[in-house]
Order: sequence, then structure tokens, then C-alpha cells
Amino acid sequence: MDDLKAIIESLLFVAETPLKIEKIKSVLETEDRTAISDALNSLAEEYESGKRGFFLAEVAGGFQIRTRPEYRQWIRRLKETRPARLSRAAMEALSIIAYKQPVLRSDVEYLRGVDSGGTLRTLLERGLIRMLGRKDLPGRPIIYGTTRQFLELFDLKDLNELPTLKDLADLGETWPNDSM
Amino acid sequence: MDDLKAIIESLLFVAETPLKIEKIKSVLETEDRTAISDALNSLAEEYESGKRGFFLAEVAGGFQIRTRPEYRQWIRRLKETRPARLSRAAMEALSIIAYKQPVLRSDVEYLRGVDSGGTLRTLLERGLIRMLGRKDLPGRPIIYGTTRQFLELFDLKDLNELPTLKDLADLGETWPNDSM
Amino acid sequence: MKNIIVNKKEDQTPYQVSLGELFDGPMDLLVHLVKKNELDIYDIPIALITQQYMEYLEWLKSVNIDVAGEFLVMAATLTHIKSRMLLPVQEQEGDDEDPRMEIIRPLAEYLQLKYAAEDLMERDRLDWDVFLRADLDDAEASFAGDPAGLAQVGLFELIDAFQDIVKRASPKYFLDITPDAISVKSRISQIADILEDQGSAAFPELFEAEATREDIIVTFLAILEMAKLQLIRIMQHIESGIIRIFNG
Repeated sequence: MDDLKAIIESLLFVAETPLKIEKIKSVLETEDRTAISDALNSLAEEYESGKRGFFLAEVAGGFQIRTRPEYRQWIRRLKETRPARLSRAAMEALSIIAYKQPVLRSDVEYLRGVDSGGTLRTLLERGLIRMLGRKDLPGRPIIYGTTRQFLELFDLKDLNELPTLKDLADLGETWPNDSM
Repeated sequence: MDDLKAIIESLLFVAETPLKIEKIKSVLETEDRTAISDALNSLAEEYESGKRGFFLAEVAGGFQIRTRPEYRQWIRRLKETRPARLSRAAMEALSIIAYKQPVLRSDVEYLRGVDSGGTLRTLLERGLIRMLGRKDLPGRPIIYGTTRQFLELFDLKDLNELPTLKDLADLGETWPNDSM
Repeated sequence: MKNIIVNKKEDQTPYQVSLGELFDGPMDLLVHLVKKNELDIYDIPIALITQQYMEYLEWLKSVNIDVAGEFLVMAATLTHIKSRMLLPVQEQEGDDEDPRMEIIRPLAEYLQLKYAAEDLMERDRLDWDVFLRADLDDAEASFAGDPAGLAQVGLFELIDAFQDIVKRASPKYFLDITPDAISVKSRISQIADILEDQGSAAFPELFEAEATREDIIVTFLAILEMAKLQLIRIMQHIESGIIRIFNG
């Protein structure tokens, strides 16, 4: 392994948030963007072909080493923590905000048909949504959108990578799972 | 790479403390100590011969993946540029100034109940607050307010966008089902 | 070692049904009914659905589940649609659409987003399917932060900090933050920005961007407040009569 690749690997290893190419450039004091992205590609390939315990994820505009999903059960056993669960209500509200943002509380409530204040508050506290500003309407209601943590949680490069909304006519017999 | 080795690698990756063989045994529910130590040896060798960005260190009776000391300068550079987080004290003082501005140091201290000179100095150095002027009182105390950088840090267009406590109260309680 | 390949369904916690969370809302209940009857959502037999919906509400009441207001609103909507369906179609009005669209449209959109939520849940979620390296507190990591670069902080943390203070503060000093008061504060901050950049500003200049009467009042109050605090000096040119505001 050449030095550049190894150095980038060590940076990926210690970085706390997804590492952007720009950031790597500034740390390494280089202008050679191609060399960095070649190294990243090569690392991603090595992790994949070597079937290592981790892989290189492209998420929230940067790169991050993450453990392979197949091993989730063993890692959970090691960590012995119950991961925080998002309730069905929270997932519904979150997906509405993700797809319809920028969005008002009233939009979320119109779509869900129920009061969603508490759910929004939960999502705010978990850092998955944020207040983007206020709308120029009576009462100056708050506008909501998703955060970088939202992208990180769902392994998304950016919002364009959100799964496309399904055309209901094509769905036929399948129904959403009640026990989501 | 076989599964056992990859799983152990993923465990090493997420473990918060050096991982003991006993611990790996219990997580994997196996009695095969030899297989585990073979896998660990093989990982150590691979990291070494592949000259990766990290190596397998045997510390405190366990195993831990660590970045290679040769790369310390780059890692330090990465960490140095890591954005600093505001301390709890700084957040408190900043929130008082944001909501109550224009405000005196004595107001901040009255509300926080502690001397806040050092905290205000830090906020001034970071450019989050500024001196707006002096109040016509004995000692001509300094009047503080927030800066443009404050708005940028919190991604606010202007101070009108600051959420009020009422906004928060309007959302109600967090949803009880969202156990966090 | 036990089976390594994990069945995706098996490793998920079974969903605990408690009566209180049976249905998340009226839309959810409608989806359940449409699904149970294997209906085409674009051709819902409104009488059947209305009847079953009402039966559900009755049943919920009979087991002492408080039926929230939004369920009753939906009941009224369904009943209304049902009654409109019974009216003879007036052929003159060409734009008379199927009354059921009132419920089909939001239902379709709700379903679509429910599917989207499922798609999201199927992705490899952080701290559920995939994990990051632990944040080790090694000696190497303790570096002084660069004062220039600050971590982006959630506004929520700011409110949290403030809320804690409000809780601790004596009730006598309780803060009532009305939007009006904030507008004045905001305007003070903006005027301070202008004066910082330019040193001074003509009085009318500060009102230029203002459209509404309310905005003008806010600006005026801000200037008065700043003058009271001696943050600014207000001077008038003797000959031209133009008033200028200076940094104090």
C-alpha cells in the first residue's frame, strides 16, 4: 500500500464525521484531488474484495469507514446496547419532512392527520430535523428540514439519493408493513 | 478473508477498550480460543505486511486497532482543524445574550448565578458576541450583543428567526413512544 | 460459532402492540381498512369503508380507548362523502369530480410516504446495521481547538441552554419573549452591523428597506433603545436638516 493511501486510511479511521475530499486536501496540503479520489476508490475496492469487517461508505457528502451490515448481530452483542428506536409516528413524520422539505408543522399534520408537535420535538432533539427558518405567514410558523445526521443515519450521500417515491398504481398487492 | 477474521475485525473496529480474547469468545459464543488467536495473528500480519494506515496493538491484556505512529502528524492536523464545540457554560451565556440582548455582564451573571467574565471573553474571542457600547451607570458597564458570526453558526437569517420558548412549548411534550 | 448469515426479519424486535398505539391516526386506520378488504384505493367503496370505520370507533370506545378528535373529524368527512355519493349526478356540471377524491388524494399521498418510510428503514442504518469506530479518548486526541473553526451547533442546544436558565432563574425575573421584543432586538443588531461597517447612517436610510408600518415602528423603537443605551449618537446637520446616526 502506498503512503498516500495509508495516510488517508488512517485519517478515515480517526475522523469523527464523514470525511470530505476537500478536508483531506487541506490536511495533506495537496491540490491533487484526483490522487485522493483514486486512493479512496482503491480503498473501497480493497475492503470490498478482501471482504474485510468494514467497508467505505459514501455518506453526507464525505467518506466514512463503517462495519459491514452482515455482522450487525455480533456488534450488537458486543455493545450490549439497545439502539434507540424510532417509533412509527416518528418515521412517518421524518419521511414527510425528508421528502417535502422545506415544510411546516401544519403540512406534516395535514398529511398524517394527527397532531405532530411531540413527534417533531423528538426528531429535533435527536438532531434528525432542524428549524430552517420561519415562513412569512401569520404567526410566522417554523420551517423544518432534515440534518446531516439524518443522512448519516440512513446511509445517504445526499438528499437526491432518497429512494424515489413509489407509484402506487404499480404496487399491486404489496402493502406497507403495519409493524414498521 | 474468512468470516471469523472479518467479524473479529469489525468487533475490534467498534470496541471502546482493548478487546480481550475472553470477550471475543463470549460474544461469538465459541470455545475455540485457538481460532480466535489465529485470526488475531493473521490480522496483525496483514496490517503489517500491507502497510495499512493502522496496526493491531496488544495493550492492557487485549487487542486494539490503532493508527500507525508514522502518520501522527497528519492525524494531528486533522484533529487540530476539528471544529471546537462550545462548552455548556458558553452555550448558556450565549443563549442569554442572544435572547436578552442588549445585555450587561451583570445580567448574564444574575441569570447564570456564576461569574461569567471568562466565558464572555471566550465568546468575544470567537467573535460570537461583541461589545455594543457602555451603559450610563456607575462604572460604565459594557453592553453585549450577538454578532453576524453568531447568526452564521446557528444558520439564522436574522435574530427574528431565533425560536422562542413559546415555539417550543407549542410543540408540546416529546412523543412518549419515542424512547430515546 | 452460530450461523453468521442473519435473516433480515429475524433480527428485528417484534412489534409490541398495545391498544393505545393501535392506530397512529385516522389515516392509519383507513389504510388498515383498505388493506384488510384488499381494496383498490382509487376505487374505494365508500359505504363499506365508512361503516367499518364507524364500527372501529365504536369498538375502541367500548374498550375504553379515548377516541381522539381527529378520528371524529375523519368520520364526519367519510359520512359527508357518502351522502354526496348518494346524490344524483348532475350532468350539466362537467367539472363535478368524484366526491371520493376528497379522501383518496390525501390517502394516496399518505400511503406513498409510508412506503418511503419503509424504504428508509430498509437502508443500512447507523448504529443498527452499521457501526462506527468508537470515539477513543486517547492522549493523541486531546488537542486545543482552533478558535476560528467552531462546530455547527443545533439551535435546539441553544434553546436548551436557555430553558435551563429560565428554569433556574427566580420567577420574578421570568422572561417573556414575545416576537415583538425579538424584532426590536434583531433590528438593533442589524443597525449595529450597519454602523460597524459605515460608521454612520442617515436616519431615513435605516427605514429604506422597511415595507410595513410595523417594521417602521420596530426600527424606530430600536433606534430609541439604542439611544437610551448610548450605543448611538443622533446628530442633525444644521443647514440641510438631515439626521445622521453615529456609532456611540
